[in-house]
Amino acid sequence: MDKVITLWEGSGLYNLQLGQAVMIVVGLVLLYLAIYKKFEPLLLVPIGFGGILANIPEAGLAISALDQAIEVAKPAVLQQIATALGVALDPLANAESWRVALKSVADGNASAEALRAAKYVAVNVGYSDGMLYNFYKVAIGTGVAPLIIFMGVGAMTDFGPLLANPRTLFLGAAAQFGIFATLFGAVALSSMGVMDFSLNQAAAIGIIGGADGPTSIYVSSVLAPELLGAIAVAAYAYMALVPLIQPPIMRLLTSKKEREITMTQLRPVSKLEKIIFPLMLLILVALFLPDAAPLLGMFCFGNLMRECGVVERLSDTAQNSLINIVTIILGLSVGSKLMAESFLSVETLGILGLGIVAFGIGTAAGVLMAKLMNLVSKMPINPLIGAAGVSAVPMAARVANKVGLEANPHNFLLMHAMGPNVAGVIGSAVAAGVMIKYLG
Amino acid sequence: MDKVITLWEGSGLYNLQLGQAVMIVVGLVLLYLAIYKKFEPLLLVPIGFGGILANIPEAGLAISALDQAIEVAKPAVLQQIATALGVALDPLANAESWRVALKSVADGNASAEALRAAKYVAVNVGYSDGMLYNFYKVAIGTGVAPLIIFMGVGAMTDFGPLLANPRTLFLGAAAQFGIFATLFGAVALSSMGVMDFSLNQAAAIGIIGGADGPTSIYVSSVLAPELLGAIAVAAYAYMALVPLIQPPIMRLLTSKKEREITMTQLRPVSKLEKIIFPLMLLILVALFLPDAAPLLGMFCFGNLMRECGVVERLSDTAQNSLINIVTIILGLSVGSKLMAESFLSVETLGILGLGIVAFGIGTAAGVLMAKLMNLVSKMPINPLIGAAGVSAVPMAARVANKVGLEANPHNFLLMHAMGPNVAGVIGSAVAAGVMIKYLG
Amino acid sequence: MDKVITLWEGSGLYNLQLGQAVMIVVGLVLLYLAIYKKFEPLLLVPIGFGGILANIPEAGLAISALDQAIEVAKPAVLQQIATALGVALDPLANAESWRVALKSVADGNASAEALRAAKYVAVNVGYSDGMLYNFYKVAIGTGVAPLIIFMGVGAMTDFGPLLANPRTLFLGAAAQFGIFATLFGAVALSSMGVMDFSLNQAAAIGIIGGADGPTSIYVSSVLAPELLGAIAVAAYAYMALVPLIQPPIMRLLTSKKEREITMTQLRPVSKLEKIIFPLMLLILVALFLPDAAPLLGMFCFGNLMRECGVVERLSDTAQNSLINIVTIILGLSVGSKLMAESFLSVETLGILGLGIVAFGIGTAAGVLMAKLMNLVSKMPINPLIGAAGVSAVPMAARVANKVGLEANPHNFLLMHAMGPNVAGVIGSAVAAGVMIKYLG
Amino acid sequence: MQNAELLNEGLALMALGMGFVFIFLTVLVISVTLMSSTVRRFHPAPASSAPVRREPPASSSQDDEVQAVISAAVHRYRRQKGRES
Amino acid sequence: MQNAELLNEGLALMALGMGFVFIFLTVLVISVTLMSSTVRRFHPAPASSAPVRREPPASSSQDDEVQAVISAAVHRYRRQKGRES
Amino acid sequence: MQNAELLNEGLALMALGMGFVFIFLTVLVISVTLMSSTVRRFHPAPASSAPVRREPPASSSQDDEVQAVISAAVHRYRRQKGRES
Ligand code: NA
Ligand code: NA
Ligand code: NA
Repeated sequence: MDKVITLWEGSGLYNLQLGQAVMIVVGLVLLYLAIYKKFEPLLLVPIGFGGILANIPEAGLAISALDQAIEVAKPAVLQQIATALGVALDPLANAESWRVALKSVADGNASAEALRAAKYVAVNVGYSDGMLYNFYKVAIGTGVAPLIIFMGVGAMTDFGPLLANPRTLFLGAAAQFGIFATLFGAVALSSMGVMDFSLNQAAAIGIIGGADGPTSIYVSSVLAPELLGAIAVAAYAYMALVPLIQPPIMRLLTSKKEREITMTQLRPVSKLEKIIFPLMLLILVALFLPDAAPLLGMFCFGNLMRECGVVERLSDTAQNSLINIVTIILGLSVGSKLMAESFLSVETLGILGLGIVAFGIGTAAGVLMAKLMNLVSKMPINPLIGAAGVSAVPMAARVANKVGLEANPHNFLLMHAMGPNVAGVIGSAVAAGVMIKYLG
Repeated sequence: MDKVITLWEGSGLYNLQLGQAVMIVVGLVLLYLAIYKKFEPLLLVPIGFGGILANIPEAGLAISALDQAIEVAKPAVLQQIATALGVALDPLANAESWRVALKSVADGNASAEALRAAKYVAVNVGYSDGMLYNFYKVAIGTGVAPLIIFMGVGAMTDFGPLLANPRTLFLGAAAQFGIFATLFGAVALSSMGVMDFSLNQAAAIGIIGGADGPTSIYVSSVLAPELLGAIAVAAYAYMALVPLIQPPIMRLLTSKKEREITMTQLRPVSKLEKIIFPLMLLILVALFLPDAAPLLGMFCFGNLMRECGVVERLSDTAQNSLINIVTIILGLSVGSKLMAESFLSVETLGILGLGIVAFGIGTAAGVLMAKLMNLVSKMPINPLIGAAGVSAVPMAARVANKVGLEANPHNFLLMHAMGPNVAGVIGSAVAAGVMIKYLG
Repeated sequence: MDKVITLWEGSGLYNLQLGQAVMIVVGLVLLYLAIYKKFEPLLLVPIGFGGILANIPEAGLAISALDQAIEVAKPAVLQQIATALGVALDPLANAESWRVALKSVADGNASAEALRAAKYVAVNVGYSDGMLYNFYKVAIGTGVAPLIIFMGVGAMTDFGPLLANPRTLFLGAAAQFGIFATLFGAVALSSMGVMDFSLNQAAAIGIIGGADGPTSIYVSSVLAPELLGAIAVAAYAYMALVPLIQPPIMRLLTSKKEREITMTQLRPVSKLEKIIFPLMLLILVALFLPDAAPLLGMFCFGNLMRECGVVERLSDTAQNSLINIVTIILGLSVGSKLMAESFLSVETLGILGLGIVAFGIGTAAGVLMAKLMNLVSKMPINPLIGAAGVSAVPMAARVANKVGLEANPHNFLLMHAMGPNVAGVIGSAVAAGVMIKYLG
Repeated sequence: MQNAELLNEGLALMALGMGFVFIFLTVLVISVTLMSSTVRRFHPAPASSAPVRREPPASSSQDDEVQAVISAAVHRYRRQKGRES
Repeated sequence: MQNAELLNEGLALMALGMGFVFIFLTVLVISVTLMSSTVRRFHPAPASSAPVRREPPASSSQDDEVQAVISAAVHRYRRQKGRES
Repeated sequence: MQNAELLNEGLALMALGMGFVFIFLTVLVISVTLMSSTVRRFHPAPASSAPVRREPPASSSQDDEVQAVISAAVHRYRRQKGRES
């Protein structure tokens, strides 16, 4: 009978907290969006599922052995942990208050030595690091997963349109205004006391406006890991919403005449130019912004493997099995950051709100930049392709094409929009480098 | 000349112990069974080969740097290690007895700090962790390899037949009696003093009856890592022997009339049901048995990727390159547990004996459950499909089909047997969760 | 304005050292050779690119968090690190001299405990291990990457020609003379004071003559990690140069008559022989040279997977996605050893010089051995296939075939040369085992 | 652990484990049945959508697309062959 | 951090970041333009060498099995294409 | 290490290493020869089973390449199918 009670008291239903229930529903909603609304399913299916796993009561899949022990171990074990951490537990208080005290020390100012000793206690009595916790530590904690995904993205990217019309890089630059405006917005909200974001957190939130999943994850893993879950979810969700967010802004800022502008066909680009480009970009990064070297270095490496034509085996693997494997692990790892206690807060709402603002401002800045360039240059640019500068490859380019076709059914902008589209990837990575330089 | 002697004294032939020779032969036998008898070759080829590697004298592929140093280092190094471990070596004894003393301390009650210091000594004089030891630590020690394989299995599993006839879940439940009866058997043998299994070990042995490789490996890595080698070998070997073990039991417990029962064709199952099922199962696990969450969570995740239809890239990778890579590493890791000193014992014989009993009891329980259900229900069930409840996917279902065809050449049971077959996978994972809950 | 200065002072251009600039050019040259001259592009593209990444000023991609902190942190942080390391910094000296002092302690005789404390300081102020540093530690530091590549090579190797004519193993043995002669050469240069190689370093350099990438990397990671970059580059570059290096030597040592020798067609080899061969080789290694067990064990494992015919899934994965993934990581890891400070030295020139000598001597030894065998045996051997004994699979065999065709346009030596070619792989691994036995 | 106690523990675990497996799977049967009937009420199953996965359109190809695929396959095959020789 | 200071920091970072992004991409535009014109001077582009990768020869054939294979390949090809576009 | 000693060590290692490589490969030659003759006595080689792996039917003509590709694809397709059933 004792055993039956243990079973019941160890069940999820008995231990389910409201926050966890809410987060499980959030996970299901993400899965619904991914599966039925096709919101970036490659990432949101693993993220949503990982979010559910992370919130299973008592399972502790997303926490370390020590946190697990502090949360559920018996009082005797808690006392051992307290000794290891050098904490004096109030003998009159109950176990729950001990847990709170231990948790605050473990998360806070314990020395490396004390933490190691406490972890040793936890492991010795049978607790182990949760599966998602391990995934996070290896995949995101070291930064390797977003970098390998970026390599794969590089191996899938064709810089031909950009090389044929390098001026489109300015559009990719302008669209990054979304990032910095949002950063300033987050800071402003904090100074007004509405939210409570540090400068690092504001920067990590701003990068959502880069519309680039791996860049967002990489930056927030460096600057604000505590917000990573919300930031990644916002980044991918809004990338999927690009076809809804962008068109109204694009129509608002352009006349029908501008949207009808036809662009001259792109010149063919030689293989040699395509090979030199990633190397040139790498050298420029090395000379001017070493902090962007991990991101852009891996991106250029992937692209060089694609274009050099002598390592097709490796390029294929980078675009397929390797990126797929890493995507599964990365998605589950991000999901591990959807634990109720960190995700369910007013900050998350702030992030979601600021994220959509970032997309909007980026879109507007890209369009306006294109109009500005039309003023100073003779070669006409359809301002719609400026919106593609936010990246969200290839969704934003398709949106530009679609809105263009509405205005002029014979005007295919897709290839022209691919230029600013991939320029936006570079622009966001450069912006990420600047932020890491100052705040990392 | 000195060098030639060193070479000879460092050779395998000079150092070969009887146990190692025996284990190399065992490895060759496993390879023979895998290659010529087609005994689950995907696992038994790597396991058998890993077993041989682990028993190469002096190579130390399956042990840590510290163990390696204790086994083969010079006396001066042994003394350094003794200092690090805080052991006083008897100056009059010979090196061999020092090694024994150090080994017992290192395996036993040394503190984390002392072990770290001793390892540092070993690494500094040039020893390093063996390759198989590293594989084991990463792949099985963290639990990640069996979980990823379970994800792949989920991505290969079609729950259609089960959803079309959910009652077959009862057959999958009944067949788990093999697990628990064997657990009790192992405990009984220990109380009678025939063997010496702890409750944890008994549970790990019982799970062989689940006929599910990754579940067996996962459970024994948690509850009884010292038996993992024997348990994994037994589990895979007996899964391959299902066509020999099951038919006599099935014939014994059924009349020809029962074996001739035809079952109504399964209704088609909609895509939506298939998508909801893994999520529903996950929620039930979260509510009622969080300890099964790692296993069933990954299984459901794989299945959801398969069924949702929007992440075919990931599903393909989970079913192919990812599961293959992990299988290679997992097999070699399991092989590392076939070292002579731990494998060659009477306990291994006990495990092999109990394992086959587990399969037999599970088969019988499944068949009898089907007969019982025929008593209380109108919709007839051919009792042969009950035997498929032990899992061993898809072998057991094929066996049910074959035995059914013998009785009635027009009665195809394969699809009907797939229901209990995959139900058995769920049942074993639930049983594993219960055991980990109490003993983990 | 402060911020702009920070940006400039943190830029690569401001911090670029001459050595780094040179190494970036070296990396570009390697990429040129790989892409336009097809010099082993699968390895040299990642190595060259990794070399550039490793030399990006300030990015610290190839160094640990602690080294990174010592190189660029503020004086206050340096003082913390000094405390952790137990170093007394001269208060009158400038920060640069502090960095030098700390670096020498960190690389030198600091205790494990002190290093851990210092690393903790570095991580706490925000430094982290560089991406390439992590890759190196995991992929090469543990030895796993070269071993997995060797497994893949085993899975791609057909031992049929060798089994049909086992005498060709002697040619593979003879060609290893290049390894040992070069070892002796390196030692001789050191005794003459021209270079300064230790015995371990000499052995690692010699192994270049084995013409086997993964073996070279594995051996030098064990014996002389500080030379790994130069050795790997030399090994792969010279393997690509085999068609230039070998023919003159082959023509010099053989008469036209000898080059015209036709060889009898190879008998068919049964599947069973092919399955037994890797197991037999493994057993011999186990008995006579356990130190070669990791290399040859993984090689035999790959080959068994290929030949046994029951694990095609695993064999395919070992030959494709797994080896490709590991190649990418391994190449970048090797590139991390192309940092200016360690690569730009007279020793690198010595390695490059000795490496080409090794190839030459190995080729000559193989050819002369074939001539010797013709003296004592009746079955004629075309001495050209002796040159294939250096391995460099399959390049060297093709060279033998080509030079043979020049002498006799109807004499196809390719299949005959494959025997010594794969024998050379075994020979080099055995030589590697002997060296590790004595010096490891 | 005493022999008798060990035996008792084993027995208890057997009863509890077997019981829990049955309860859990019973709950699952009920849930699945409810779920299926709900789904089938609101989304009546489209004729046959069971295990027909990966049987792609096929049939009336013979056009550019197939041409392209075959040539891609030839290419891939050659590359693969080149890799192994 | 004081509110005003935080605001100032944010403003400074915005100006600096946006400025740097523009400078960097301007340098990139200039470099690309120079590079392209150099390349095109010394290696005049061979008629059309743009995105014509993976289009090797082809031919025809029939029967069921082949049909099935081709359709599977079409399927796989389309999926792959979808993935990259 | 003294120069002379280093030289001696190098010489010794050369002799020993080269010697061991030869001895080991000689043992391997003997073992292989014995193994092969044993195998061929008890399992007389079936006509030709040598290096005929992955060389699908086909023959030399214009569309034999395509034939080869299709058979490879059939093979791959079947394997994939087999794996899932
Ligand atoms: Na962007
Ligand atoms: Na089962
Ligand atoms: Na060699």
